[in-house]
Amino acid sequence: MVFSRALGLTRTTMALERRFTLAVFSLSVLFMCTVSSVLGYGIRYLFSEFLPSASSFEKQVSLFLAVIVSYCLMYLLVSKLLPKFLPLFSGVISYAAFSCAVYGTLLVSAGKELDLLLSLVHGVGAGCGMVLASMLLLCGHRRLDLRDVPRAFKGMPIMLLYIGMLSLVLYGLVGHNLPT
Amino acid sequence: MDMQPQERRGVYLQQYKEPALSREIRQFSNASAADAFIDLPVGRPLEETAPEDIIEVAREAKIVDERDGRRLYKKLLRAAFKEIKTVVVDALDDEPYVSSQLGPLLALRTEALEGLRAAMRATGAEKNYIVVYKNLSDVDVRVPTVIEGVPVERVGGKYPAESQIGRELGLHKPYVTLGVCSLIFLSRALKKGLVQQSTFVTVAGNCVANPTNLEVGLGMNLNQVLERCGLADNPTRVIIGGPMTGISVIDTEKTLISPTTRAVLAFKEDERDRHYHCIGCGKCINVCPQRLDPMLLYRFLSNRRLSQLPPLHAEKCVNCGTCSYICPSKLPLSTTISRYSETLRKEDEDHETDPA
Amino acid sequence: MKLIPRDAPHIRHSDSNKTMMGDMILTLLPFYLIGVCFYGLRVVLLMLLSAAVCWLADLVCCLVRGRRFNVRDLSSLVTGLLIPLLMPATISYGVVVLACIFAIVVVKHPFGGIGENLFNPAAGGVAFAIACWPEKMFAYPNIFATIPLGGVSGVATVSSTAYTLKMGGVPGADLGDVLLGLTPGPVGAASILVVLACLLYLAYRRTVPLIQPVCFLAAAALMAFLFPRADIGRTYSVAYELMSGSLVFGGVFLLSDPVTSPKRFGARALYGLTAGVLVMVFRRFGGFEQGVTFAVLLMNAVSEEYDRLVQYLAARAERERRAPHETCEE
Amino acid sequence: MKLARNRRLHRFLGKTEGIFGHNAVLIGGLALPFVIMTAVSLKNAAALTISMLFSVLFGVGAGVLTRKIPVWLRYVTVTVAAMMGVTLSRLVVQHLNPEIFDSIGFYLPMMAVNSIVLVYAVERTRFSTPGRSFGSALACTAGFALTACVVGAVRELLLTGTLWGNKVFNITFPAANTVFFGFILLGFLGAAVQEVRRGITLINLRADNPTTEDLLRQQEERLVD
Repeated sequence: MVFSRALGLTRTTMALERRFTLAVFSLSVLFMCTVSSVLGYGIRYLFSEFLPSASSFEKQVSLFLAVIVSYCLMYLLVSKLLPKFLPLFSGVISYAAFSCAVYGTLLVSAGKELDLLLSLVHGVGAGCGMVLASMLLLCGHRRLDLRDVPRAFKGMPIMLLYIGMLSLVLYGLVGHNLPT
Repeated sequence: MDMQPQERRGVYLQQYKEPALSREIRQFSNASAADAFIDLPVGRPLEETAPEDIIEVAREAKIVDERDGRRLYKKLLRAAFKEIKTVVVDALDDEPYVSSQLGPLLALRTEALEGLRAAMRATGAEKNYIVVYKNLSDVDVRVPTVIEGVPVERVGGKYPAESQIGRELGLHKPYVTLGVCSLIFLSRALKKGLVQQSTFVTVAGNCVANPTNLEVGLGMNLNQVLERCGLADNPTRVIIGGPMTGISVIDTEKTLISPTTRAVLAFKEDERDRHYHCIGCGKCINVCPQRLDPMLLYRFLSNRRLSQLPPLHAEKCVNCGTCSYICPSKLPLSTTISRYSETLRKEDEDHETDPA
Repeated sequence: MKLIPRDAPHIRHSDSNKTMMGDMILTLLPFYLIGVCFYGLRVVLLMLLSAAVCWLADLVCCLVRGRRFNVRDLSSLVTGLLIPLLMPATISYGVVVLACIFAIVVVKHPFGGIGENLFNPAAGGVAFAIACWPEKMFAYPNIFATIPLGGVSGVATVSSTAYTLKMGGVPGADLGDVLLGLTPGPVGAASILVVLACLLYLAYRRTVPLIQPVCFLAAAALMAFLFPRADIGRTYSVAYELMSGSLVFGGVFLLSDPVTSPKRFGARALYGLTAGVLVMVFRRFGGFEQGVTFAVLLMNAVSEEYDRLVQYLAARAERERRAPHETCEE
Repeated sequence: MKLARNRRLHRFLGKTEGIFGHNAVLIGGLALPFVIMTAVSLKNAAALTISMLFSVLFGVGAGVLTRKIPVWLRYVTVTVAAMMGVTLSRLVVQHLNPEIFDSIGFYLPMMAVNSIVLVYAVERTRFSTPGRSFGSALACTAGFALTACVVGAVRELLLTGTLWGNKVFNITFPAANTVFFGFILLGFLGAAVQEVRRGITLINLRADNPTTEDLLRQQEERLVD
């Protein structure tokens, strides 16, 4: 997902340095993907029932509701269940919620017209992929810290190159058909 | 996941102990130097000498243990105080070229054994070993398994073995490790009352014409010693001590032979094959006897990344130089790490001294 | 006499980077010899071209970065010799040049040059070439076909055994031919026997740790045995999988690059095993018939994690059985 | 050290913060997916820029207006407003090129959740004045536009040899619109930007160093005294 569609690559994803932040981030992304994919399926179902004449763009926009709803849901859950972590969670959560990964997952499953179970599976899979990707990025961070990278490439550029190589590998796995 | 956790790590070094070892030991000292004597009743048989007298003789004779440069009588006193059971005679020249302990042990074995008995009487120990190096493949003389009833233990072949004696013999504290030469001088002192005025030195290296073990008078400079054995070529580096841990000399005129000088080596090598970058072959990691990670340590230290240095236990470094030896990129690994570990130790001492 | 003080130790091991890289080059040259026998002099031209391009690119990058260029550093030459061996003999010169430039300028130097590169440059360059010109990369000439030095438009090309396996078909090539490398394929995929001989030499010279390629091959063979892709016998599947394409070659020469592989014994074993499994996964599900380079790149990305894991486990084991090992210097 | 010029330089750098200084995409790593996936031609880049502009304007506006309510709700309001902006921008974009939506696809609605909006509309508006937050957001958008256009132009040139639809020269490099190519291109662009910025500062610092003639003159004066 990240390496093939470059979704969900934000500064937070890049700058994940501590394992705990990574854990929180990945957990919330997973949650968001799962819940919002279900909600998204509901919204698509409503559309197909009541106004099938809607253009794809309107559908896509309305899918955004799912993101918002599930975000509020997660926020309330966190604030109810473990309020003392809230200050620590809140920043990460919002980035996780409104990163392109979640919404992109929704849109992809909408484009593929998946049914409920499939879209759920797709959401969970996308979340797991996101987690894996951020773990890869984390170990990339760790290793690149030690290298004496040229001055110009320090920071973001070398991370971009690193991700570029990984996506080259993924391209080798996917093959000729370019994902867009 | 480590495959051989118990096995000692290190490197097998080519031992260039020949021909120095098989030649007989020559005396070499200033003609002016006259033998000094101690004013104590000496020459009595060992059975009638009290342990205190032996220690007293050792002190008067100013005998220094060549292993660690400490006074023999102090070691004996502490050993007697701690009522140790075992005396380990260290004839373990684990560094290449150096044979200034094994040579005297084989040549002057009677004196060495007398010294050993005296030391045992002084400390009240029952058991005793003589420790020699196992990896002596290219030595012409054969080392016996028993020397006058004293068992000769062979310590495993990988360098460094010096610091691993106790582990190899499976000994437990307390035991005392004494150098052969100091025992020889002890026996001389007890017999003739001689003060230690010389020490055994191996003179070798690829620039030395005929390498030998010399008994060199203290206070002579390296030039005399090297010329005594003849220089085939003028060396690029002259070392006192072993080739792995020795100190390279700046001025051979002003450097004098001390009781702890065990070897004088003169080398000439080409410096061109240097200045590589670490290629991360991981050889240093697999040879470090302390199971450190020299590659990572060096990378951190050379990049000045001390702030984010993970716990790599640099203070455990014994400065054996194995990592630098094996490194195909010829990096100064051991020097960098040992400097850093020195600073660490200093900091610890400071913390201990001022707890405020 | 007056001397310059030097750091201990005063004797060094005879191996150096130069000798290690020299061994690599020495073991790579026989493949070119075989290539000349099979495909004619064009192979030599490819070799010279790519070696020269890599060396020059390395030189230029060093100068741009303001590093002093070490002439004894042969690693770029090794990269340059590796790249054409993973390509068909009919590959156009432009592809080789671009692959070499990508390998040095993108994969090697931005990460810090020799010793610091996270990814194997040769694997990166070849993967780039495959991703950009798959149709050129997988069209192999017949053995003993006469290939002109210049344009190769007229040369009839066929698909390799690996492609047949990828399509799930039964490879028609005789097993003996495959064993001797007498089937169309990359220049370097000459004969598994030659590769293994080179591996033994490298292991004897301690340039390559033997454990890593062995685990790699074992895992690949196991995968081939468990999940044969074509409906041929399991043992035949193993034979064809291992001998087709550049699997063994990549496992020996790309995977065991000291810079990008883990350092500890156990880590190397695990690394090899995972890489072997991964290669077969890439071959089966991947988009291309040749999965070694991609698998190697992916493994390079995580090699240090293996080291960390092994170190952690070793430390824990050490903590569990803590024996009094301190020597007594009273 | 002439402080006046220094101050001028820093004012300039501060103004262009987000364009050269800390380019939002190249150094900040914001809104990467759009540049990498959809900026395969100059027209796409233009479309991206327009919709990005709209979404940022609306988002920051919403952020400025709803400064009082708790943060976690502001994320919602801001993104909703940004979505409105994107919806409006759609009207403009389709004048650009009708079939552009096929190439951009669902990345256009996704503009609403891009991280530039999140960062600049939610975080930066919290403690700074509306004017400054608008300014920084616009500068950041300009940086995005610049990067997108450069990447789009390069990829279009390599891909079809055309620029804004008209032929420049005929080469075809099919791999130019793959993801890894985008990443690597961005990496090198980022390196170039960092190097340029460093060069500017370095020149500015070096400019005041005394030349050898100055040193000699000073010496002579000292001798004369």
